[in-house]
Amino acid sequence: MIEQLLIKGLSLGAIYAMIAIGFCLLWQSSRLVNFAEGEFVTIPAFLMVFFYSVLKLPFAPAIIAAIIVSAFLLGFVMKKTLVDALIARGNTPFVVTTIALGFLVRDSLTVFATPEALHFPSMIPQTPLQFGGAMFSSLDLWNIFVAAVVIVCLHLFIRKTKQGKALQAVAQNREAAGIMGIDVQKMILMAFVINAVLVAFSASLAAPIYMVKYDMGNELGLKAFYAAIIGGFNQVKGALLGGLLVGLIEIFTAAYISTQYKSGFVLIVLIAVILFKPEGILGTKEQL
Amino acid sequence: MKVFETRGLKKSFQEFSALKGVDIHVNEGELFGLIGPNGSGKTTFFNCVTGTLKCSGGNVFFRGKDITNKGPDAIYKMGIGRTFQLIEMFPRMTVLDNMLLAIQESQGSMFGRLLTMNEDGNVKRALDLLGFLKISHLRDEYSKNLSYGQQKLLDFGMVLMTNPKLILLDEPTCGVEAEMRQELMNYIRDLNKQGHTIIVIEHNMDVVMNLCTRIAVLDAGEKIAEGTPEEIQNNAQVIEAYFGTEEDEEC
Amino acid sequence: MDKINQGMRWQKMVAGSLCGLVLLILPSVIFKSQYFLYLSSLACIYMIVSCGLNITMGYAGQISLAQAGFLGIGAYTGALLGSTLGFWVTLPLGGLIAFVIGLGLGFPSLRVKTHFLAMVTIGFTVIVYLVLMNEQQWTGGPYGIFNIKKPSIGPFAFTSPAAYHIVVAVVTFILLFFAFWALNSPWGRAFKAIRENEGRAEMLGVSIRNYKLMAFAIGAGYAGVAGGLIGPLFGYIDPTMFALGFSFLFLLMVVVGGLGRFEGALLGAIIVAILPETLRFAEQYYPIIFALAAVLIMIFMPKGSVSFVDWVYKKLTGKEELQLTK
Amino acid sequence: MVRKIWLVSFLAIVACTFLLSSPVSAQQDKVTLAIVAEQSGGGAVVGERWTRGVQMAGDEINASGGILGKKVEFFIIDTKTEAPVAVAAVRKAIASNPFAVMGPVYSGSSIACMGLLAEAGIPQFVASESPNIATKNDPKNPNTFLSSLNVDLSVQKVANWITDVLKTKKMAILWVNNEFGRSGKDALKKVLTPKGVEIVIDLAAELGQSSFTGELARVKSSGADTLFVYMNEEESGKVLPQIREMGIDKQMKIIGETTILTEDTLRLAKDAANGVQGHVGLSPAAAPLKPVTDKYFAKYKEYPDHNFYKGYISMYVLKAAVEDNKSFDQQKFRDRMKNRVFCRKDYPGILMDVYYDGKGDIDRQTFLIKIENQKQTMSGILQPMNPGNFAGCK
Repeated sequence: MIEQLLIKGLSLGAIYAMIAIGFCLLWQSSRLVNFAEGEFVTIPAFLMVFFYSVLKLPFAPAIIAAIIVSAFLLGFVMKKTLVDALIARGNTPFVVTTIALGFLVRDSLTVFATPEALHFPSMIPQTPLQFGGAMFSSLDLWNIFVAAVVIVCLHLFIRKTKQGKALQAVAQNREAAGIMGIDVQKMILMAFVINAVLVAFSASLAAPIYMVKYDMGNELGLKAFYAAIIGGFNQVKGALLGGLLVGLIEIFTAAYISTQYKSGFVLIVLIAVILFKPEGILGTKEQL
Repeated sequence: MKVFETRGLKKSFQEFSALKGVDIHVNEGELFGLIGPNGSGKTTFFNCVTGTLKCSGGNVFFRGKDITNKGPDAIYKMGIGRTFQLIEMFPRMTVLDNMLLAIQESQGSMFGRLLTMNEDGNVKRALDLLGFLKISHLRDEYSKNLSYGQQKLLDFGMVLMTNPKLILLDEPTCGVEAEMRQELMNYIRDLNKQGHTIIVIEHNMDVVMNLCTRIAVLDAGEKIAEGTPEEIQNNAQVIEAYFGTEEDEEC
Repeated sequence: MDKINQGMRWQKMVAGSLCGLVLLILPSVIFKSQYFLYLSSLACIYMIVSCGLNITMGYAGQISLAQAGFLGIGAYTGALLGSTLGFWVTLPLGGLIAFVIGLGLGFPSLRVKTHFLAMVTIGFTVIVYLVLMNEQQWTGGPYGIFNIKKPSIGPFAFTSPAAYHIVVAVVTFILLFFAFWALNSPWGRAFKAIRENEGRAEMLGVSIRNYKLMAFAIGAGYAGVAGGLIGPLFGYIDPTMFALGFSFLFLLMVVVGGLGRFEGALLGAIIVAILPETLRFAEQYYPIIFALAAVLIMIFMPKGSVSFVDWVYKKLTGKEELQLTK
Repeated sequence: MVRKIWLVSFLAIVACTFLLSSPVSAQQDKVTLAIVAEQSGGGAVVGERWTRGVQMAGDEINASGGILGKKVEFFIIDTKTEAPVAVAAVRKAIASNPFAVMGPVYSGSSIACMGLLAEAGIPQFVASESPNIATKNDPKNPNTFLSSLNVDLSVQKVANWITDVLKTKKMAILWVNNEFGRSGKDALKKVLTPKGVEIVIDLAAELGQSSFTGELARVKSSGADTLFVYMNEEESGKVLPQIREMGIDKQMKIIGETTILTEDTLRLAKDAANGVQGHVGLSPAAAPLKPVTDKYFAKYKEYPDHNFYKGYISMYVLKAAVEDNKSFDQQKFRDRMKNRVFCRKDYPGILMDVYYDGKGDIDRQTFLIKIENQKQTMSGILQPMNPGNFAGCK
């Protein structure tokens, strides 16, 4: 039973981790927290359904198209409109605005698209696999694999490329980076685009499990947020750890502690982290 | 009698140390000057003393009590008031509200304040002070609409509201018109005569030399000299530290 | 001069209060339809919540998403203890319990950053919801609690919607009056100072933590009292009425109305409770319009829709702002 | 200050005028019915189906001359799937003084507003299957009528099938943590335990939950021979593929009630739903409902769910009772609805014989369904609880 829970927990955690990493990148580059992150997952999911089921594109092009469009909408447009308008006023107005934005996305989708849950096929065929006592599907390994590839690529990008290093510099000290000649605005734009791509990937992984629905992002966004805080808001590796932890906690709580209070347990962990180690498990203290 | 004293006060920001163990003591009723070139750590010294910054080492004593690293609100209520070099105001509050805020927390209990309807005493005191500072016509103006000099005066007025035992003035005359400056100096002297102990950071040498009874000089976070104005003026180390920075009159 | 001002201040206060009370009670007299009476009562309840939240958020600058949880605590206090203790005891009791829990929740979490506080309060709301849902033996679980009685004084029962609206209106009036009083007392000045320049306020002796804690707890207490009014209004409560979504709604309510403006929060409550009715033609689009308006208001009108009222006021009277609080 | 007061009063008056300008007036030759249902929010889909059912029956009735010569006129009010909004919606409906209120679907909303309607004396048909509705009705004068068997009665009917046909000894229950799931779980426990079925484990799922690994791992190791899934369509659709993935369907029988057998569940679960069996009150697979099913399919290009039939049949029940009384008197209507059987041979529109007891509860034939090739197929009929009540319909 434990290996079953582990594999499933990691598969779920991989999705959370990708979204949580998006959170962290936004925070690092712009010191903003996006409360509409869940809806940022819903939008690419609906785009995929739109391209695949409505426009009848083949599967792979549909997903690629959805990723490109969401990178444009959630990265570029978002940066040029909301972020540019609000960043000077600090985090709180942005938090409130993104809460409103979340409502806007959900309500628009119910009215203009559909309030129903939609089925969406997975990227690879779902074949049942067995490992010891654990029975799972190829999809779980695929989730872990995709998340690992995306995260490794991101890591290499941040550590090895010039752009990535500039992003790191901005994360450490925005003013100093600006003085050093780094175009901070461009870095923020880049972070938003990367975030959009990350959530689009996680949407493609989440859609077969979560079903495409206007409120699918509620749970995903919250869980990813928990993950980012538990792991550490200012560390990509923290968000990764947090995501996996949240996935595992969720499944192990349901299996061993209580099904009725399963969403409460992760919150207790979260509140404990906030109160006793606000920087998160792997996070570093920030000098603000 | 020492009313205020620091022993080995240290403050460092990561690798940079702004204060490297400063010992200063001020006697009751003194008008003490603190000078030094730009970046020598004068304002950092004030910030550490008033609790705005956490000290990295050393101690601060006020009337015999160790107040090191106490909260700024507690230190204020113990009777240390200060003004600021760079303006720190409540931009969308009226001048009168700024003044009243300066005193309300030092009176009564928190819940008592909730039930306060009558603040006439404070209002009267605030208006008197504003009158003296010649800005009483601005009482209902938002403080953000005041000129720099007027804000400076308001800042000065606010520190006087509570009648603090020890007043820290950070460049009080900087940016104030020349005729007002003379009056301010007189008022500072009057305050001092009334029994207030005052520490002044000043750029303007004339002001310090005329005003203060004793002066300490900071340079790069260290006290390099201390004494009467005459002693300081003739101190070779001080002259060296100030050499070439004299023309920098801006604040 | 100041003596005269003092006298006028009292006069103004009494006149303004009477006016407010009459306005709040007015629907009981003019509306016959129980639907409009219900809307009026709901608007009053929302006003209580948003007025409290405005103190927490608009004045002390903390994002709280715990409002739905506190509302639930107040409502269940009323529903569970109402039959033994009576409405008049449980109403303030619910507020008091929420206030105390607010203190307990705020005390450790106010030192963390804004968005962390938002998370702690989200967590709180979710946990309250889970408890209400799962502790069926006490709370009735998802079945909720039925037949919540409307209050009575002696032989006179406030059973008709019009009579109950009077109760709601009077409670609303008392709470708004207290908030108005507090915001005009030195507390209001301290709240404002914290919002404008926290560091400087602290250097003037303002105990940031105490004031923020009080602001948070007052917001909680207000939501608790509002919860106590909800039960008798619907005659029924269940946990879904206190789900997290409502916390978000309350937050937007204050933002759309006008953060940090006493009258702004009230306007926000009215917009949320009543405007959907006047925009009947847009029925299904209303939530979209509201959310879009909230986004646009945050960007272009940071002071909220009350700044539109200011604009009208300026056109009418030539004065800068319609400001009820200092 | 005086100006401020003027301004505030002015704004208040403007607001009031807005409010006062909306009553709907009823016309003489028409009878008004209010449809109070979930048009948006989480229940939008089922609410929509219920509304379609009521309206389709209404259109048919109008085409054949109306009720007692009066045309039926509907107005629809949205509950947004929130109980408080439902209460508001019903208050709004009462203001227009309809003959009856049709809806809502969700139990919480239904229960929240039934008191108001009883006070106003306006009869109500609900799509909810909560056992609490009948108990909340005035025992002497029920005002709220169900349109399908309540959960307790359904479970009693299905219990014999579970013990006798499925031969279940140990059962696991997976229920969604809302009014629907919890009442189902409670009823199952209450009814099956005395019959010697051991409920080895019962696990709650959250509304809209997506990953069921933890719960299913426990089900798997519980040693149960039957898993009863008592969840809404969305959760059922999500859980079935996961049940299959973990091989639980090979280990035990997967059964359920109504929701797990609907088209919406099938649409999400695809072939993972194959082999699921269960009990439904009304389903497209049921033979007697076929004509309406076809009509619905022709119009909307999808198969209806039980809520559609409930709405459709309720309209015809209403018509039958009113025509029996030969008047639109609401008190007479309530009296007529007590302990009364409506036979299909007398009123073809009701599709199946139906009995209303003295508390607003309903009794009739129900169906056993099995999912094969992603289609619902009828595998049996369960006779009414008290066949004696239907003697007149033979």
